[in-house]
Amino acid sequence: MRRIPPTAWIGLAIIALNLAALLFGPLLAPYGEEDILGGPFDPATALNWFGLDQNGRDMLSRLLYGAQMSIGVSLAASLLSFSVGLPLGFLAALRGGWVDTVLSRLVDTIMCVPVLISALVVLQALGSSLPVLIVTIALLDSTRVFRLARILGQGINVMEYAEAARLRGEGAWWLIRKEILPNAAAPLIAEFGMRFCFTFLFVAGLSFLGLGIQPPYADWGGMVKDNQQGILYGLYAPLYPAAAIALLTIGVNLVVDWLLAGRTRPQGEGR
Amino acid sequence: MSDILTIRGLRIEAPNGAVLVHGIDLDLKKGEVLGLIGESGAGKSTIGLAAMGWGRGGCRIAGGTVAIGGQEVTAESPAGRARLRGARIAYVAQSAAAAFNPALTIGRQVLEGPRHHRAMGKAEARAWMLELFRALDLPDPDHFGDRYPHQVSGGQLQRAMVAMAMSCRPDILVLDEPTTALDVTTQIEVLALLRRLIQRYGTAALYITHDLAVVAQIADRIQVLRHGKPVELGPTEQVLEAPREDYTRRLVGERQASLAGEPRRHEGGAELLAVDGISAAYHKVPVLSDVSLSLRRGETLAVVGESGSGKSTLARVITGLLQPTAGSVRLDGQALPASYTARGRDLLRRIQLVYQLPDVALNPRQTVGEAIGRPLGFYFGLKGREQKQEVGRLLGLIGLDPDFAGRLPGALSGGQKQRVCIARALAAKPDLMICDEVTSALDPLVAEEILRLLRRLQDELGVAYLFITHDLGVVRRLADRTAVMQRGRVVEQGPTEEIFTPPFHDYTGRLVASVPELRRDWLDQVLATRATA
Amino acid sequence: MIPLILKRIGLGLFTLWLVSVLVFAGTQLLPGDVASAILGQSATPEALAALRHSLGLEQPALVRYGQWLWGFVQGDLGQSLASQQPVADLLWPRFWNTMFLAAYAAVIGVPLAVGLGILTAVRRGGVFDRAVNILALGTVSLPEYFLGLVLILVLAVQNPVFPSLADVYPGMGFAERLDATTLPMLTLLLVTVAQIMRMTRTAVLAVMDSAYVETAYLKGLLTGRVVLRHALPNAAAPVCNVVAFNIAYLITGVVLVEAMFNYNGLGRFMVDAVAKRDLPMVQACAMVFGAAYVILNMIADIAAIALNPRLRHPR
Amino acid sequence: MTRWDLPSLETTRRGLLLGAAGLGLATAAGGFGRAFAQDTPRKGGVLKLGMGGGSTTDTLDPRVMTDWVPLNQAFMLMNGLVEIDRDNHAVPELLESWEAKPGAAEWVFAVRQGVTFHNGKALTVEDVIYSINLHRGETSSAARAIAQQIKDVRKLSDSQIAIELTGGNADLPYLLSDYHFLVVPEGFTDWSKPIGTGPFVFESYEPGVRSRFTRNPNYWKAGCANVDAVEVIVINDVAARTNALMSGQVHAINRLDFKTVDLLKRNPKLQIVQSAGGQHFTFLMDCTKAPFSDNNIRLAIKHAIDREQLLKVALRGYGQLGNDHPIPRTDRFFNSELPQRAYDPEKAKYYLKQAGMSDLKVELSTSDAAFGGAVDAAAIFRTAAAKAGIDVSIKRESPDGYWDKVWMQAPFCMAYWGGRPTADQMLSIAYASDAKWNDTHWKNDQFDKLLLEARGLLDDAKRKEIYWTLQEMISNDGGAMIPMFGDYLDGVSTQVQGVTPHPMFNFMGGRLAERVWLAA
Repeated sequence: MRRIPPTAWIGLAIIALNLAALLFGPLLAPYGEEDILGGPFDPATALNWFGLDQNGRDMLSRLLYGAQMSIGVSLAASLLSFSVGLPLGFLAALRGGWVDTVLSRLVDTIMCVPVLISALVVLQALGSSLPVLIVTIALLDSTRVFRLARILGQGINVMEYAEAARLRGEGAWWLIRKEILPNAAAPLIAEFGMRFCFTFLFVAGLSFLGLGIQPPYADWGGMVKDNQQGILYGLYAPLYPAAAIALLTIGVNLVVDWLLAGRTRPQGEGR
Repeated sequence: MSDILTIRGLRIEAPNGAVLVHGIDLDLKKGEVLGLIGESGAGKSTIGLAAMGWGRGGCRIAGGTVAIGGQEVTAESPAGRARLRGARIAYVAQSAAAAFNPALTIGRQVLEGPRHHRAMGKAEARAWMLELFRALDLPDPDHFGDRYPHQVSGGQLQRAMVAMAMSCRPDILVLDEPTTALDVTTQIEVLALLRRLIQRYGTAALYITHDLAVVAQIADRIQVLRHGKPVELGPTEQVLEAPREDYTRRLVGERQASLAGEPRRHEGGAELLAVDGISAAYHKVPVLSDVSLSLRRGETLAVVGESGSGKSTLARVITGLLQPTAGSVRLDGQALPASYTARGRDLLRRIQLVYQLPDVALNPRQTVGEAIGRPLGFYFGLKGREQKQEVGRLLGLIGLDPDFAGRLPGALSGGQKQRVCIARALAAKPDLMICDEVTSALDPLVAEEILRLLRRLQDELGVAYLFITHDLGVVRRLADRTAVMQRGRVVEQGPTEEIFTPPFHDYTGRLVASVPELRRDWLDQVLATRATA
Repeated sequence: MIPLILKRIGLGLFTLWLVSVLVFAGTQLLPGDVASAILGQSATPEALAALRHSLGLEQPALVRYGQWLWGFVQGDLGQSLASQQPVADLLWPRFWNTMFLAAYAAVIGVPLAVGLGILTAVRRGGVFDRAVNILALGTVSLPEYFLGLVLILVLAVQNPVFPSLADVYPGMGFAERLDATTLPMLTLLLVTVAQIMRMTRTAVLAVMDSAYVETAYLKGLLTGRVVLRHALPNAAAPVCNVVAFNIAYLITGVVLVEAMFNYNGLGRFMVDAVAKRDLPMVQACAMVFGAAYVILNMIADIAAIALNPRLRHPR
Repeated sequence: MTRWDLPSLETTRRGLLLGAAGLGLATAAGGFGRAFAQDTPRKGGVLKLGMGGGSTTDTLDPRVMTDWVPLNQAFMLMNGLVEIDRDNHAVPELLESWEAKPGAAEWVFAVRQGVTFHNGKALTVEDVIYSINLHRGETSSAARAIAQQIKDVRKLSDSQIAIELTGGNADLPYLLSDYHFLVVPEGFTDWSKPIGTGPFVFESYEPGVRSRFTRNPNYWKAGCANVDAVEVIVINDVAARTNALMSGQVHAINRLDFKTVDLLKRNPKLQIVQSAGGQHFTFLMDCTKAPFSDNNIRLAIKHAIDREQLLKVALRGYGQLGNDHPIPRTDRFFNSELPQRAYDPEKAKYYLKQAGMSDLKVELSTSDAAFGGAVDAAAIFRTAAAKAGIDVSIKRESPDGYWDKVWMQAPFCMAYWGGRPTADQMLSIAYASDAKWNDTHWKNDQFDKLLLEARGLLDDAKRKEIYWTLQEMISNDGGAMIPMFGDYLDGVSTQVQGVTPHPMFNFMGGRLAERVWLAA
């Protein structure tokens, strides 16, 4: 494995920190997610390191609970998006012909309607409960994953070793698992990082519009929106969730840049 | 004649610290041509570029000095070195197609050098360019400059590259395998033009190549290199006729064998493969027309021709990767479905294909053991220990240590990777192995070993070869029968011995005549005969 | 090259038609019957039936789709359910507002980003390159609305340089309109410049590793000229795609910025329309956004074809 | 600490409460901040108002208009019949004077003379009658419940009209002060460009976005319509609204965020106008839909809310406790002996058992359109209700179109009510069985009978006794949980002079634009 540069170490550390918040957030939180402890925007004290939010709840606890919501939803959505987009993308690359045309046209059309608008229509139609939120974002996002997987797949499929396997009579599933996936791993992991960041900011954006995660559950995007008044008076309240969002996104981007370092094009396309 | 280029104790390191060149001394007199000979990894190109103060891919000059006409390049600032490049010393790359910027006209790129170095006025530079175009026999010289690189042929582009290098009347030319990427027939023309140009303008040159016969025609002296260290230096005749070092002797010996080589005869064996009336096309552009040939069990049929002759396309039709527009292919009398997807698993097993570039023929993420083991499992259901044992046997068969099974392709050399590809093909116990230019990407000595291996395997296993190549030396040493192809047609086919003894079919004749021989005056002789014919 | 472009335009129109089908089907998904949405509480069964008939809601979906599409093509976008006004009167003024903001950000952002992208590529690994990249990484990672918030604090509240409210109205002076939309523009700028810059840099670097760039160096040219004369013409195609993608974001992803600066754009208006289940309005907005998206991608592809030397000068 | 010094919020708020109590104003707690300079009004300048409470579906049709923005815009263009002043008294506007025949069933009103409409037409008695009749008979007007009492409106002479009621009502003038009773020329119907006698003339109007009206040169009210033009910009997002005020882009904004008012006060360029009054925030249970049809459930929920905590955290103390009925403490008929309902999870569980349930799950629809901080208030209610075994899931609705799509349609949602001058008006507009805005769908014949009876009585003592029972009925059986009354909080730049609090609505009862003027 290449020598890991310091920036990537920082990135990995940030991701680890956030994963810990995701898994053990609620356990670490000093107070309940909804416990009202004092007046709105009360400043930081020994008991409440980050002070109170707009409803007088402990900011640190809500950040930790919020981690589960914000990261959890985005992670679930990204994973689902990849598990849908990848196989379809590779299949389109391998099969070509009408499978490829139909899928590509469908994806192009869906990508034409901006993600936010489609998400809105679906969320309004089915209500913005968590499962609906995750599935909607995942399906919309899988269109982008499909596109990358298709390009990667085509790049690798044209390589001699893939042709040799096809000449042997290997089935599509074996080709995907053994020939394409191992070689597409690094760019795909990088793409997963980027898609996670996009989804993460998208969920936060939805909450900002009041359509994402419903109160009183904490999610970082919603917390920035609820506390944004504070910034005009020099209060820190909105800075904590915003910093949390930025930190995680920067962390992931650092790792992504490292993974893509040097390789400007997906592996194999350089022929 | 004073030295135009003096290199003392040159040391070059790669970005990861590996040393590519270990202290080289080199002198080049004005107007002299020095040949740099060696296999890949010998550091030939690195030295050539170092003479211009340039490190490719982050390599840097770690020690020693380079001086051009007394001016020390290594002491100059980057800007100072840039002023020298193109003006005093110029570079001609191996692949002109990649070296020309596709977005600009050829003329503009040729004139860029003189205008940048303000070597001459606009009109004068243009006139000099036209003179060069005429000297290099380029068609319609006045308008050739207005064309874009992808609008001219490979040979013409290579000559345009030479014109670009000469545009500032440099003192030294660094020629980095200038004719290797060309077909044999065009190679002669470029070589002849290059030699005349150098002699006429008294430009010194470093001629970098791995082909002794080519360098013999143009170099005054030859420096043999291996792994970044000098092996032998001497006048061309001495190095060719009486090499002092053992490594040089092997190089010369191998080139000698490829020219001579006693043909083989294979007797008997039922007809295995029958191709008749095959025509094929890519995007409606015809590539093969009415090709017919046959191959018997255990026999080797060579299909030889220049690039664009359709020989690789024929291989794709036989393997079913490309559907022909007409004709049929029969294996053991049984007609093969046009597309490989329609062929049964056993039919697919019996024909195996080995590719030209070993680097991309093996999945970088699969170990050698997996690559060879998969066909065993897939065709014969060999699993686990049995499969491991058979893989070991096959590795031994191709002369590699069984513990190679655990390695990834990345850790192997070009030759070793090609051996693994052959083992993978053999694992399927095929009746026919199609070898598509399997040696042309390898160094001469390594190629020699692969050919010897293939001959031994045929004797032991009786597998038939369909050998596709443009290298006549290979054909002489391996093929029982040969088919010569030109622009999609089989112009001649028959026992190799007959094909390669006069009287020649005119195209075959020209092919044979274009293969440089290991004597200094070969080119002069060919030009003389061509002038009279 | 022309046939290629025509083919691309054809493909674009076909995709646009597919978008209309997707949009129509999508909005049928929205629960709540159109008629009851109009009548509200005082909906008696007979009134509902009468209204449904007058709106032609009982006809099969295909017919209704046909009528809607035919209307759309002729510019008749139908009647807004919520405000009983023609959709077109409500939609187009807001559409031009959104276009104005997108153009304002693009005109400044794109040249800046492409310039920065090239500079950082040329000075790869230098201090300038690293500094700009870290800054870009920062802005890309922050949500738009937080960036907007900081801009309001610094440039509107603490030192009132620009208005925090992007209040635009018809007949407003051009300079006045520029001033009013400066803060939202800056917010969009921060996000898109970072994106375009990073991708331009990657595209230029990819070209810098090619053989003809090395040839240019070996001809004695210096980095600046090599990049401008040799690298850029070949990096232009991928850069076009990146720019088109980001401009499309400018038009459609701007809902958050519109909400924050109370800007009367189409994005925010559509969000409300969806909330109010104002079907004709939702359909019209989605079609307009879709069309903008398709046209932009088409322009990018055509630019890429035009800039690709091999296609421009066929053999 | 940061360079923005952060005094603990606790101290400043406590100081405020003392200040207000000190004033002891009976009807309206005085606002404070910079003392209001009472020098003479100055003409000129363009007044820019940033208002929350507008939607793209707004209309200026007096019969249908709801919410703050249309109300203020209507008052800019048209005048009402009777006006309520800052001390909650009915004062004449287009009706110059009035007198009641004995029994208060017949009234004679004098119509102000010499007033002209924007189109130059003089105000006549026929215009007034036409305007009143807009709300009578088969009409979807919100004021129909009030206008039902009017049996007949007759022209007596060119300057007088007679109004005959179905039954005596001493408060008729207060009734006619309802903001729906605006005067337009006879036969007028084009509500997209209303013509009135108001202080400003229509120039441009885009529903839910902005409007601009210019001064009416011959406006009949003295000392009013001082600014050259008034622009209303609709900013529903409280943060954007506050930013606009703080960056000086608008002169005044309504509906301040309770949570940051104390911080806003520290800004020397601003003055906070606080008006205590009839505004109350309600949790509406639709009595016709299960499970709220069972009063046990309603009582369980009424006991599951911590009113003290809500007042302290949501309103930061800017308000009073509510006792689940709409009559404010400042109203003379306020039932002071009705025990104040307190947070009692055990009692809530008891009522749940009465209703045959051990725990309850309900969905509460809310949005910041209901009232500033409504969503946060819902979250606070949720935590309290959880302890009483009631799981309240919150459904956040989009602010735009809240009043069309959610209010009076969702089984359990939140809303606000502005103040009403009289108890009778408040009760008849929202709690009478056939009231159009009966947002709890609560039907009680006994209540309707008593309401009518009280209306006709002239003897205050007897009316008080009835109103007290009515309040008790709503509190114990009604569908509205009213935990708190909230003060109106407006933020106004010091550039704006002549601003005073008002008990009825924010922005000086909706007539701010008419009264204020801009300092030099």
